[in-house]
Amino acid sequence: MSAVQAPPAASGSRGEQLRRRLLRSRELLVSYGLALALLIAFAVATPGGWEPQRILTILGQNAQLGIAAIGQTVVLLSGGLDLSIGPVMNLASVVSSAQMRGQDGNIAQGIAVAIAAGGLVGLVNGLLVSRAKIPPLLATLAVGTIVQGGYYVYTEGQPKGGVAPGLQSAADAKVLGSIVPWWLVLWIAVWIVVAFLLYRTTWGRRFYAAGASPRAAWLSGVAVSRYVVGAYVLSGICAAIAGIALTAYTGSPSVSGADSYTLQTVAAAVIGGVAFSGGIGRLAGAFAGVAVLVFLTTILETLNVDSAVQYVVQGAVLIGMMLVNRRLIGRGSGSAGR
Amino acid sequence: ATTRADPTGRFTIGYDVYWLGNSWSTQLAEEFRAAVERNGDSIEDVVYTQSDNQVQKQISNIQSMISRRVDAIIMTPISPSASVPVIQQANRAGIPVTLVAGMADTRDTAAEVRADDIVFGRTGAEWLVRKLGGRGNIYVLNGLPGFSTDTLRWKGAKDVFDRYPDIKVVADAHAAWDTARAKTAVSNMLAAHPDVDGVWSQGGAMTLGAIQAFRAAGHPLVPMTGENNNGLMKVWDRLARSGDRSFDSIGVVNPTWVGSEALTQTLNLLRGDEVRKVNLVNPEPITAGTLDRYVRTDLPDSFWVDTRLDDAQIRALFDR
Amino acid sequence: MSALATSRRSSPLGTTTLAGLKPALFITLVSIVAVVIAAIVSEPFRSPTNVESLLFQMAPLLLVAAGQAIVITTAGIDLSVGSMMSLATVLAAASSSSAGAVVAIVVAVGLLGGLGNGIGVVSGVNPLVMTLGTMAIFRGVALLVLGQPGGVVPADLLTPLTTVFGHVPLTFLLALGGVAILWLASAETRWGRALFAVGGDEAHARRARLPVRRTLLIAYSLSGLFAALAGLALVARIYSGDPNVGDPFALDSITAALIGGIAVTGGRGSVLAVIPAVLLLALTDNLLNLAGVFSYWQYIAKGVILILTLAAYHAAGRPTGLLTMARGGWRKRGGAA
Amino acid sequence: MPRSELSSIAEPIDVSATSAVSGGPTGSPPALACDALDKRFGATHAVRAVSLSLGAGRTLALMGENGAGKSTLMAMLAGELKPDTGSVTVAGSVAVVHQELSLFPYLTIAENLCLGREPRLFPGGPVNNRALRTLARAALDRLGVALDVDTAVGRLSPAEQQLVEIARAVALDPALLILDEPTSSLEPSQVDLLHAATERLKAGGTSVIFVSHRLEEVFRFADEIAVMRSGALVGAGPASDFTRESLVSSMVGRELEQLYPDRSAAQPAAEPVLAFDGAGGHGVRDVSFAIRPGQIVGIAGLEGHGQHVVAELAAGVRRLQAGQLVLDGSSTGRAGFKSPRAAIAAGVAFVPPDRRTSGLMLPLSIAENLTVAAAHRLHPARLLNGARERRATGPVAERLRLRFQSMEQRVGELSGGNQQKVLFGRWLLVPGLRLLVLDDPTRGVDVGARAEIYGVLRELADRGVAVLLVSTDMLELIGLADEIHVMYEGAIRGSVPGHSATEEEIMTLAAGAA
Ligand SMILES: Nc1ncnc2c1ncn2[C@@H]1O[C@H](COP(=O)(O)OP(=O)(O)OP(=O)(O)O)[C@@H](O)[C@H]1O
Ligand SMILES: Nc1ncnc2c1ncn2[C@@H]1O[C@H](COP(=O)(O)OP(=O)(O)OP(=O)(O)O)[C@@H](O)[C@H]1O
Ligand SMILES: [Mg+2]
Ligand SMILES: [Mg+2]
Repeated sequence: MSAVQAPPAASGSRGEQLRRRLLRSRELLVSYGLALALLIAFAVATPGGWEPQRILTILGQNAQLGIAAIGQTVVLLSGGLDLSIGPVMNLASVVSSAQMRGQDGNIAQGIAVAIAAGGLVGLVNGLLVSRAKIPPLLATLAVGTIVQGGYYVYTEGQPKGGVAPGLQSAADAKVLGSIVPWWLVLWIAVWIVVAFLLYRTTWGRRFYAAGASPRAAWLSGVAVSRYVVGAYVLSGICAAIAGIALTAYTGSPSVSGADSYTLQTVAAAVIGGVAFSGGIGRLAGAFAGVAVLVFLTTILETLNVDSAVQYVVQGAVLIGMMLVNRRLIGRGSGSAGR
Repeated sequence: ATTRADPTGRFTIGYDVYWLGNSWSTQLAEEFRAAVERNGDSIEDVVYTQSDNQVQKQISNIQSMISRRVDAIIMTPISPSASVPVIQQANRAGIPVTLVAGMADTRDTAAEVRADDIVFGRTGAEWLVRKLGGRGNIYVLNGLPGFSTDTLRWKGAKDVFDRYPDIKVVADAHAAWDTARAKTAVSNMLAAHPDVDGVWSQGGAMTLGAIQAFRAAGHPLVPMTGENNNGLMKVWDRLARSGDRSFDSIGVVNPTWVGSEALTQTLNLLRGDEVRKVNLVNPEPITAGTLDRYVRTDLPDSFWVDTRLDDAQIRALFDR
Repeated sequence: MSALATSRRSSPLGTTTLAGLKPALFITLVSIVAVVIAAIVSEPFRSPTNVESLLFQMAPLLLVAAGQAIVITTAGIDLSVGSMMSLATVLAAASSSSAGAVVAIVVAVGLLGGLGNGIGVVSGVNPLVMTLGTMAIFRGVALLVLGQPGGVVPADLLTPLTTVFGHVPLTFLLALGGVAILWLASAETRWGRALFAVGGDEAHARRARLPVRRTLLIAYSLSGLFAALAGLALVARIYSGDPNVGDPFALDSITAALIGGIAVTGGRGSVLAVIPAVLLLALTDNLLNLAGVFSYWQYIAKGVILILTLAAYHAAGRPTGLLTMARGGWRKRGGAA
Repeated sequence: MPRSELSSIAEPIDVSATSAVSGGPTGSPPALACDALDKRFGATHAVRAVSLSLGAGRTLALMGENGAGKSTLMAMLAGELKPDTGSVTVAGSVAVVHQELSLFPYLTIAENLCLGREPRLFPGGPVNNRALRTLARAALDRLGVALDVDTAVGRLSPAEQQLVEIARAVALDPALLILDEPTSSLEPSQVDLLHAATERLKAGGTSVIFVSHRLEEVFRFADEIAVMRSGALVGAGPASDFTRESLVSSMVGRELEQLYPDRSAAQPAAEPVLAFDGAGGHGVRDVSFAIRPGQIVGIAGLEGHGQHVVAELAAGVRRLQAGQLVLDGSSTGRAGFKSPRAAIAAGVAFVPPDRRTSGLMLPLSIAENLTVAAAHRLHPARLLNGARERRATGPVAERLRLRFQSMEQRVGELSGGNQQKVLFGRWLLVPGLRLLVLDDPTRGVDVGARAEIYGVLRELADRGVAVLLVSTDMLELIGLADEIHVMYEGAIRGSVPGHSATEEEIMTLAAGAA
């Protein structure tokens, strides 16, 4: 190397590195701050709200949203959007029940087929987005509609088979001193696996590149469409797992039970600081996003707030939090990055 | 009503399937279809449309039936008020309209067949009050705000509860007739108000969710009102056999066979027979004493008991 | 590069305005072909009842999709339009005042609700989340105003709303007029040019000293207003108020706008194109219905049509595409070759 | 006089008292004055206590290394960025041509030019499109540019876009015109147009601030020069007080004996790495030449004559439509490399000309941007290893004199020139590099860093890497390339050996003569 003098602050101390890292994840801090605020509100406002077991139970009951939100987050990071999550969850519910036929012996088969179906839908989404270049919003909306049509044709509104009792009891099972819901463990496990892929492997590195700027990544030798397709497949699989979780939770298959999940996953990811422009945000944000949505609903329901007023409060809180989020993040970060 | 039969005495009927999103609505349509088969010699053709629970779509569907000049229309109004204009439009075109399992804010219908939602709500509430001896804390599980079924069932129940000052509604929620949402709602209620003596629910799927929530929380079961849903019947049956005394229920029947009844009435109407305009059907509710006669352990949870479908048709419904 | 070509066009309309009509032309052709075939094949389709029904059905979607198109042009989205429509119907049915007062209330609520969305977006809240929030708020308010479907629409409002000329409903004509006005405003005014610039690149628009905030506020207010008016057009169909009736319109309006060639990424498209798009959507429903196709197949058909339309746009965007409707189309920005 | 040696560049130097730019020859009140402007971005002190004044009708060249704070200062002068402290006074309106283009690709030239001030049919009414076109044509005419105003801007070449952007600013008739690297993608004749336009504006009393890393231009445009280093003003005075050498040394804080490295004496190997054999497509035809290991081959040409396409064909960005591409003596397949990925697999890397849309992932960190191509090879087990990564990236950053806070910093926060260095540095991490294809690699890069990049290029060549260099900068080609192919209308018009080439010779070929 030549003997030029290094510019100041080139490498940076460990402390500085950490500070930088935190600053880059400001959105994360904010969303966890919001989740914490709601948790405190929950503890204060509802009877028994400070019991860890209760909090764990509530999170466990919403594992299906959490798992589906992981998939949505990954798709958003790839620069896309998945509006087929609700339909895929219903699809998973229908096909897994049809496979299980209420027999414990068929559980593995039911899960495998549902996951395969979810992955397949994800593959179609991914190919439409990356190969046919159809905007993600439309591609996944259309595929979701087709999937919906598909399982209606298949079931004629009347899902076949039934949920295996073993799977049903797993929905309420608790582990680790019987306080941690089994599904919460599964949710965290899915999260850890995906986070490991995103943040500890070279694929994650290249995936973020593909999401942040497909063109630049492509020119650097990244097989962009593979990563995009991968994101949708992952989302389809997460949605299928979530659909199975929902079916296990209710104990019966449904063709419409997950309809509201699509937008909820988007909301969770965005509250967690993930941007729509791709490559911006962290997976961990989705956890805070789900927590925010879930505790808000629980507080309002526990306080017996009238449904109409619940809608208003939920909307207002969602907006209020995003405004706070903007205030906290918006300052100090110049416009160069945009 | 006018007779509009073709020379062979066969009619063309328009049937709008308002929704296929849950098993009750699916079985309703199936009962209708079964009745069509039974009445094959009086029916030339049936024009089916589907509304997916969308008001605007239902209006277009009915209008398309009008433009196809069917002899009569059978429909389940998604909105009692929004369906009025199109019912009147059908009348102007000389097409009688029969309502099944729903109502409209108009007198211009030819016939109506449905369970009375107020009676539905009242029946369950009266049973619960009696069961609790007129005092106790209860949870309320409603359907979806803004839908008339929801409003009317709760109205029927509330009138009863209001008469008993010692019955306290300690928690209520709208759980959309959905098991998952009811289960979540009830587990929240249990955490906040563990001191509960009964559950009044607007639907069988929600009652199932409530039972699951009680079990998951390790809370002893309490009396809960329900519906004629086989899933509930099966659980109830199992509990009864296992000797669980804490649980009891009532299956308030919202019969799916109104689908077949509606066809019968409509055909009578078309043949020029005298028909009663409003037919409120509230069959005997299912109780612990009569449970044996209804429960079908061989059929899935999503089946609705008290049906006019024969066994072959039921098999077809679940095996296709 | 043919940059030196000297085609000195002197049309009174802007060049971009004209270019934005190309996608509209494409689906106009498609839907006209569909209408002609349907009219030949299906006797019920030709019936006056059906035509009238079709037009009545199109009116609310036309209005709400036009407003949605404006918002999408800013690279935003408005999920709250469905709830706003419901809110407008219950306001019309619950206020038991004169027609004038009802219209004034509905217009004011629409504008204010939309303005609220705009303020949120301008303050940096993501449009999808902002309007998801107001969607819940408007629904809650609608339920508070009218807990269940019903109410009474003032007669002096219902009469004009349900007027039909021949078989052409007044609401349909008014909706067409509304779309046309919105089109001209968005294509041919200073605000409209700023709209396209903001949608194309907000940071650049700010640097060019365009009134970015004002532009966005107006865009969302208009979307709110047109959703409220669409609610009134819906009243012409349901003669009452219903706190849930507008729900399907959120996604339908987005679908219509995108089929009309409004780019989801913002800055491109023409509001006028929602007319054929809405026609195409209404036709799909209507024809599949008349053909006796059960609605689960309709779902599938709709999904496929959506994908095909967008794939066609994409193919047309390439200079070598089969369809040459957008020959010499836009050079893609930064897309992979 | 500018000082060429500074004891410490971290200390802010207040030169306003002694060497603030004078208020013009007549001593009239200044058109622009700023006082003690200061701006920080987090830990970066981008502008430090800068005071300046500039008389009406004068041109000031603002000079400095990449990241010195020029763009930040301009943004504050233009009122686009709020200073932390200090004040700005401008006698009249300000128009800015930004370093990064800020046009709207889907709008036409006319619409872009008149955005926000469209003529209307009547007050408050619709746009008068006929008047709009007339106005737009007038704006282009003022600059002497002939373009169809109905063309969508996205269809123009970068140079044409830059001209439109300039026309937009000029049309505003501002009291102060700020030009932040306006010439970075212009060719000489277009620079002449700009020069003529600024001269006309100056005659009308407009003051101009001009930023460029092309030193020749600076002396041609500027009446006065101010030099920034590390955010502070380190020297200012009439242009005649500066020489090329004194300017460079006051910018980079050291003497720079030589911009271009010595040519290698070694003969390049006989066997080419990559050979174009009658290649064609996308507007080029019959391109045949070879690139041998250790050789730097230059492609010259005026904008739009196909030189970018040649680079893209070599790198797998576009597929050949005729002829073939021969790698190590065997054909690369029917249409050349299948994709950049395939090219990279063969050891062929590409630095695209547009760093913001094609080169960098702006929201990601410097580390992420540097390692994207090398990720799999840096971490063969596919697991990220922070220590290994720091060991690899640190020296690259140092070598390129990258000015940054931390490897975790978003690359979008870097100054334009430093972004370019990251883009270039990406390939220094990739082992097994055989051919480096560069399209305008030093656009917006300061003279000091350019010397570094050139040095690195020569070093690579000496190690046997081949380089294909496309550039709009004729001197760069002459200074570096062993052989220069000049393109005209999509074909190679002629070739000249680098060591003996002259600007005139290349220009003649590029213009299609000879
Ligand atoms: N929005 C921002 N956030 C953080 N740092 C910034 C931001 N904008 C500029 N900087 C930093 O401020 C310093 C000055 O940047 P500026 O863009 O003014 O440099 P410049 O002199 O114009 O350089 P160049 O010649 O490369 O364009 C750089 O270190 C840059 O990284
Ligand atoms: N050191 C090397 N020198 C030359 N070629 C290599 C080297 N390492 C890998 N390659 C080849 O380069 C190509 C791209 O390699 P890389 O490992 O980056 O891609 P990949 O793992 O397939 O990428 P992605 O994860 O994006 O799908 C492959 O064909 C690989 O065989
Ligand atoms: Mg790989
Ligand atoms: Mg700069």
